[in-house]
Amino acid sequence: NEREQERIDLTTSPVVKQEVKHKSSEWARYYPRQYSSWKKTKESSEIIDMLEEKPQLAVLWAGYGFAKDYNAPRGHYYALQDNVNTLRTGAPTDAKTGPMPTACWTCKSPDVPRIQERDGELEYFTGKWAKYGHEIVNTIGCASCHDNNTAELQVRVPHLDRALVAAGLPTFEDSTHQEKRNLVCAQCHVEYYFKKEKWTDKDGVEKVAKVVTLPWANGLTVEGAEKYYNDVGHTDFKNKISGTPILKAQHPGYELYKTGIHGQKGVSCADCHMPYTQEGSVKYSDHQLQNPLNTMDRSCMPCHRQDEKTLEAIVHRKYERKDQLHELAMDNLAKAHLETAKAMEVGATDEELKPVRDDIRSGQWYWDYAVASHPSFFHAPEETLRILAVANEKAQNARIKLVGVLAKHGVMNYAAPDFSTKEKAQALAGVPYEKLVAEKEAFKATLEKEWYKIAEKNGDLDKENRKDVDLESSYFNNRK
Amino acid sequence: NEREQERIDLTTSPVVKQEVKHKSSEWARYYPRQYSSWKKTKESSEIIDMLEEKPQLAVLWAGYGFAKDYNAPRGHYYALQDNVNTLRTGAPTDAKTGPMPTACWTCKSPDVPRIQERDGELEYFTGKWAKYGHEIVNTIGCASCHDNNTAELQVRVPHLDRALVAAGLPTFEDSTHQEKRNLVCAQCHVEYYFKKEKWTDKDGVEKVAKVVTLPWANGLTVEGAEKYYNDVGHTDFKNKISGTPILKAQHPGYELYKTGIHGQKGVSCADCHMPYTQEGSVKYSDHQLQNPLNTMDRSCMPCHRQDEKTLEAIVHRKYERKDQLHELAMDNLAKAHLETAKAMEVGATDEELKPVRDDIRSGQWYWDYAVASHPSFFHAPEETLRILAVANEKAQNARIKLVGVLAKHGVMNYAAPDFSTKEKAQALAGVPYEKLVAEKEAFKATLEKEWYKIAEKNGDLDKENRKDVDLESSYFNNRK
Amino acid sequence: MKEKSTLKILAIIAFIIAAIFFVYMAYIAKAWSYLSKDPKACINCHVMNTQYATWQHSSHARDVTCVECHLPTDNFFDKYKAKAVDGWNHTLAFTFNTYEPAMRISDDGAKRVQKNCISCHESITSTLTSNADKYHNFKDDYVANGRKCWDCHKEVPHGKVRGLTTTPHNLGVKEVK
Ligand code: HEC
Ligand code: HEC
Ligand code: HEC
Ligand code: HEC
Ligand code: HEC
Ligand code: HEC
Ligand code: HEC
Ligand code: HEC
Ligand code: HEC
Ligand code: HEC
Ligand code: HEC
Ligand code: HEC
Ligand code: HEC
Ligand code: HEC
Ligand SMILES: [Ca+2]
Ligand SMILES: [Ca+2]
Repeated sequence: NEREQERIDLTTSPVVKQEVKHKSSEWARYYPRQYSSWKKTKESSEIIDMLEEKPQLAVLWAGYGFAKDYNAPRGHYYALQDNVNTLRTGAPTDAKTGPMPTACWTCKSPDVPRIQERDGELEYFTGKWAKYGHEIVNTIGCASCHDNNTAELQVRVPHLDRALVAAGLPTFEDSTHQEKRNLVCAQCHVEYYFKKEKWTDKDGVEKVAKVVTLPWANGLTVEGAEKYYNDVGHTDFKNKISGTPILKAQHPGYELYKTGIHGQKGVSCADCHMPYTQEGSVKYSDHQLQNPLNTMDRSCMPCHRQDEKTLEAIVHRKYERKDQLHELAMDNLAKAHLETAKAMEVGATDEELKPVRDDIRSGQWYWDYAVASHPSFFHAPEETLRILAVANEKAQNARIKLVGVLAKHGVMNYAAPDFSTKEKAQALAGVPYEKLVAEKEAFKATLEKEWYKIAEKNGDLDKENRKDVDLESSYFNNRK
Repeated sequence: NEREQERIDLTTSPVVKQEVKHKSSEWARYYPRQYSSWKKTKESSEIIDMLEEKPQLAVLWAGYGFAKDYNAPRGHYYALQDNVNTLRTGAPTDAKTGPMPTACWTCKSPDVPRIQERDGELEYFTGKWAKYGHEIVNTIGCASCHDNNTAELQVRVPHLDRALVAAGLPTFEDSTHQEKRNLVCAQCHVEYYFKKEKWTDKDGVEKVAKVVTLPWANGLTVEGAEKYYNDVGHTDFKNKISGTPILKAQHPGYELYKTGIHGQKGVSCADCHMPYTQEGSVKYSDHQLQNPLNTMDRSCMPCHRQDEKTLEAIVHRKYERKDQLHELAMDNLAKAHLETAKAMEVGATDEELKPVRDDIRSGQWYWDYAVASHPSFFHAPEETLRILAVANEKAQNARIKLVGVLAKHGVMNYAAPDFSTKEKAQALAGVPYEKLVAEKEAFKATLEKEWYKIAEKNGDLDKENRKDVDLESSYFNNRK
Repeated sequence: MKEKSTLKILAIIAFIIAAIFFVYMAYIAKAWSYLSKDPKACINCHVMNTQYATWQHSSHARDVTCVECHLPTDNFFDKYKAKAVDGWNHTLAFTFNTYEPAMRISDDGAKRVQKNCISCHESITSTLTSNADKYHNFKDDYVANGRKCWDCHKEVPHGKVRGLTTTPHNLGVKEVK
């Protein structure tokens, strides 16, 4: 009968027959519920400018892209556009300009696996991001997490399996179903760096690829990753204020979650962020990935039968604790950078400053690791607090040494300059903000527009899913 | 029939008819199960000398009793004897000597409420502890937590209700039954100080009582209690090494537990530490208060259906996190004391050192609050980590200032002396260890012996429950 | 071949001994209650009070009995085989006091319950079961790749606090005769 047919349709995975699988709208007719809930990630559109919230950041990241522009994450709907818009990716004028490498697209689009498969992974990872501007045009979608044909969960990028193997963990294929419900997220919500790899293309040209790599060989901990980077001699940038060689941590969301109680007890990302939802007699995974505090009745209540307000208050208290230690560590790190600058000014040598910079480098790594995945205060409250405390210890050790160095050079009672607003902090960091915005606007008026035109012509652009996608950023607030 | 009679006996509270209710053995015939399990607190007899475990402690407490002798808690069976034996209580030679006040008995014996009721609370709190040596001779027992007649849960000492009222909380009487299962513990497992109160006895003599008081007027938090003490101008002692006026925190077990997840969710002390137990078809509270990890099947498994090893590993990880921050804060505080001593030596004034000492005082308060109730790492892991991190921040702030002060007085690169063993640390703290032990042994051979003789004659001594009670301490290990 | 028939004989002997024991202990422990569908039959053993009390206060108390979750419902033979096996195990445990205060369901028991959850809540679980089917794991295939319904529905139907001695209000249960 009809109902039964509906049930069968709903519960067996049709083979997705369309050709352009990177366009999520093509999946809609097979999986209407998942599609329409996925589209709702659009609702989370608010930009929270972290450099306004925590101006210290610009000091910590002086000399690096993050000091220019850095926001809290919003819905997957905006992932691609935010990558294009952020001042970090600069204002390319052709396929070869732009400060950033192609690797930056990796976690923003299902066009990436398509291109990797077509051009080869190393070719994909070679060159500037503008190279693929006209081809990578669809935001995170079905093909990012699902097999193109069977719709089974699938990791579409090879960097995750390589990291799992390095860490001695089962690959995606060998993992349990429940772990797969984490691992599709761990394609992206992980700490990474770009490993330089020399290679020779089929025409014999020597090239250098910058390959997304996860530092997991010594385990998925803050200590393990630090050791990894120190062993391979990696540094992301030199802080412009203090001359310290810095490691940048990016969203080790999966790694920290694993240390938390939910991770320990096998509750998966999808359990909270994609709670089952009932529509009529069908239960399906809600694909509107968002803050689960918006969906507590489905995300928390099946496991915790309790009134939502109480539970929310408990979560909020976790945030407050984290924030207190977050501010302490960040403030002391910022001061340590500025005090080092003073020491340099009055003649301290690199040799004198070596122990200081070692402390700052390590302290900033710990701090960043703890906070870069914003929700770690909930995913792993204890580990987050521990790491922040150690970060602060290191920052303070640097500052103790700095008083001595400064005294030796005749400076007593030095107080670091004020960095209490985004403007002040960016000035200290030497960020030419207005210039960056102007260049970006020029790029958006020209090259970016061309990209979408080409993509549309090639049939790669999912127009339906670009609606209202470009209305907000930290620097244009008057477009709507 | 017999079984039915047993059931009735068990479910109705008989009126306890004996006269000497402070002797727990007298309760045995009414409540044999509770009694025999209570007696088993004797099994936890191991002495863990904390000054050996963490030698830094002697530096932190230089000039205060705790630098002489301080152990981890053991079974209630030993509570009274440990109070008599600790080097902290010195070696009185008559009713008027001995460094400690009567208040020290308060949490060690059911003789205390008896005497408070007989002599009046203020009289009880007046004088030296030796005053009651011959009357307070029974360890924590039935009458500490139960009404003498009905055996209902009862708070027998007035200081708790006064504190609850000050904090704006319901009194014991007005509390829920579940909360009462915490509050009987909160008679003792709380932070306290001795408030000086002038009073006039019935003969018109002016006296000063030292009354056990809980600093709860600003809430049950580390911040609230610090404010309370600073407002009333309280200081427990001046650190002998650094001259810092210090606050001592003692086991805020109840306060911290309240901030933890179990406290938040209404799981009570008795749920874990006195799990219901079955004998035949009779159910009663296990009165062998101990580490619940020894009784996980009854203490944890009813709520957490999981294998015990895994759960224990999770608990252990909490301990490791705490211990890491514990060591950091303690080390830096110890160094701050010793660096201050150096500064004093080279001529720094009290005025120069004021900000340093303010930091040390506050830092040490935070640190002590977090660790003084040993199990806070489990009862309230997040709050414990937060407080330890703030403690360390303050210690490090003191040390930053100290480098400056020392430099001003011409000292560069000062490194504090070694305090890595109990002996070294006690030497720095000026503790005349051998002398203290010798005096104590003399006291134990004379006055203490007399006390029990008198008590026995008066019929107050529960001889059965003094068996093997005096076999261990941190300083006599050759008695058995 | 020879081994096989020895085994067979041994099995038969074992069965006879078991049967005698079974009758004896079944008598001691009123194990015939397993033949009934009435939940009160389970609390012939007070050690089942906890589960009774929690179930009684759950959403499933109105329509769903113990055996509807705990025994195979698909065919007559499985059902009575399970009853016999359980009856035997529980009787043994009860008689010899080998159970622990926080009893836990056996793997086999969990397998059956899960089957029953799914069969009652068929349509609503179809997405889950089909998701699970995709990652069919032959090592642990009975409960949807290790995932049990009550991993999420933690309190269905026996509540959060469940120990022989810990569950509130389970003392009076015995009176429900
Ligand atoms: C292909 C890469 C990728 C994958 C796979 C991925 N994410 Fe994301 N996720 C991102 C990016 C990039 C953002 C930030 C988007 C932005 O701010 O523009 C983000 C944002 C989010 C947010 C913030 C949403 C909001 O409304 O604030 C949540 C929650 C989230 N992801 C959860 C998950 C979960 C859970 C999974 C797996 C089921 C997952 N993500 C898989 C890349 C990914
Ligand atoms: C391994 C996956 C991965 C790689 C590689 C990656 N990102 Fe992201 N990106 C994410 C995730 C996950 C988020 C959501 C972050 C969060 O929780 O804050 C994100 C968020 C963003 C955002 C939105 C929030 C913000 O920071 O303003 C921008 C813009 C962004 N990434 C740009 C980049 C650029 C530029 C690069 C290359 C330098 C890059 N990404 C490389 C995974 C990645
Ligand atoms: C960020 C990762 C991610 C993206 C993007 C994503 N899915 Fe899913 N999807 C999942 C996860 C995780 C599950 C749960 C699978 C399971 O438990 O077997 C799931 C489940 C499904 C299922 C199985 C039925 C169900 O609801 O549990 C279908 C069908 C599906 N997704 C279709 C889609 C379609 C169509 C899109 C694009 C519109 C999409 N998915 C985008 C991660 C994703
Ligand atoms: C037990 C439930 C739970 C699990 C499991 C869980 N999360 Fe979360 N997640 C939350 C909650 C709650 C928040 C919101 C915290 C807040 O900001 O108040 C959150 C926030 C986030 C955010 C930031 C959203 C924002 O708006 O800032 C991202 C990204 C995220 N989670 C990704 C993940 C990933 C990836 C995993 C698995 C590795 C995961 N989560 C596992 C509950 C969970
Ligand atoms: C699939 C089950 C599941 C889901 C969904 C879930 N939890 Fe949990 N939660 C657990 C388990 C298991 C524990 C550990 C305690 C235990 O074993 O009973 C836990 C513990 C907790 C704790 C106490 C530990 C701590 O960190 O303080 C809080 C608070 C909590 N969860 C909040 C939430 C919130 C908020 C959500 C929804 C966003 C949520 N949980 C979703 C299973 C779940
Ligand atoms: C009359 C005061 C008093 C009361 C009431 C009291 N305690 Fe204690 N407790 C102590 C003292 C004193 C010690 C340390 C004894 C020693 O080390 O000699 C102690 C030790 C302990 C120990 C350590 C035992 C071991 O084996 O290591 C635990 C656990 C404990 N108490 C729990 C509780 C709980 C739970 C309650 C309430 C149900 C409670 N206490 C009520 C004073 C008290
Ligand atoms: C408000 C109740 C209270 C008061 C007042 C009190 N104690 Fe205690 N005492 C306790 C508790 C509770 C413990 C268990 C401590 C723990 O968890 O470490 C304890 C433990 C002890 C121990 C055994 C562990 C150790 O420290 O070696 C000694 C000895 C002791 N107290 C002596 C004293 C002395 C001396 C005084 C007076 C200065 C005193 N107590 C005042 C409650 C109190
Ligand atoms: C450290 C505090 C403490 C001490 C000492 C103590 N009890 Fe209890 N007792 C409790 C608590 C808490 C309960 C649980 C009461 C409840 O839930 O109603 C309890 C319960 C009882 C009950 C009620 C039945 C039960 O088992 O739950 C009896 C009877 C009893 N105790 C007798 C005694 C006797 C006899 C002694 C001395 C040998 C004693 N108690 C010592 C705290 C204590
Ligand atoms: C959820 C269970 C739980 C609750 C509720 C709980 N405790 Fe504990 N408690 C423990 C565990 C587990 C330990 C052992 C931690 C360790 O040292 O490994 C412990 C340790 C202790 C110790 C130290 C014992 C030792 O041997 O060092 C004392 C004292 C104590 N608890 C008192 C209390 C008091 C007083 C309360 C209520 C205010 C309370 N506990 C509430 C589980 C609990
Ligand atoms: C009466 C019920 C009860 C008892 C007894 C109990 N717990 Fe819990 N436990 C809870 C609740 C409720 C939570 C919060 C999560 C939730 O709401 O499901 C929790 C959370 C936890 C967590 C996760 C939070 C964290 O701090 O990491 C751990 C671990 C835990 N309990 C261990 C224990 C241990 C060990 C024992 C025994 C010593 C114990 N519990 C006894 C009810 C209990
Ligand atoms: C003869 C007394 C007795 C009766 C009658 C009884 N039980 Fe039990 N049951 C026990 C004992 C004892 C255990 C503990 C077994 C163990 O832990 O090894 C138990 C354990 C269980 C378990 C968990 C262990 C497993 O096998 O999965 C379930 C489920 C169970 N019983 C269900 C029932 C149901 C349903 C009934 C009524 C139809 C019932 N019982 C009647 C004594 C009994
Ligand atoms: C709606 C289905 C359902 C009903 C009805 C039901 N049970 Fe259960 N039972 C379960 C599930 C599910 C578990 C496994 C719980 C777990 O592992 O956390 C269980 C576990 C048990 C256990 C093992 C111990 C434990 O608490 O985990 C016993 C015993 C038991 N049930 C007895 C009974 C009795 C007796 C009844 C009737 C009074 C009953 N059950 C009714 C689903 C049910
Ligand atoms: C014999 C049929 C039957 C079995 C077996 C059964 N259920 Fe149910 N279930 C029902 C019925 C009927 C209701 C509606 C009860 C009501 O709302 O009064 C229900 C309601 C529910 C609900 C919603 C109410 C609530 O308590 O949250 C959940 C969730 C649920 N069942 C889960 C389960 C799980 C999990 C199992 C297996 C452990 C199970 N059911 C086994 C018939 C069954
Ligand atoms: C990953 C977590 C998870 C698992 C596993 C799970 N469920 Fe659910 N279930 C949910 C959520 C979330 C809802 C609520 C959906 C809603 O309200 O839209 C739900 C709803 C239900 C309902 C409807 C409840 C109501 O209030 O009407 C039933 C019945 C149910 N589930 C039964 C089951 C059964 C049977 C299983 C095992 C096959 C199962 N569930 C496994 C998360 C889960
Ligand atoms: Ca990085
Ligand atoms: Ca104090």
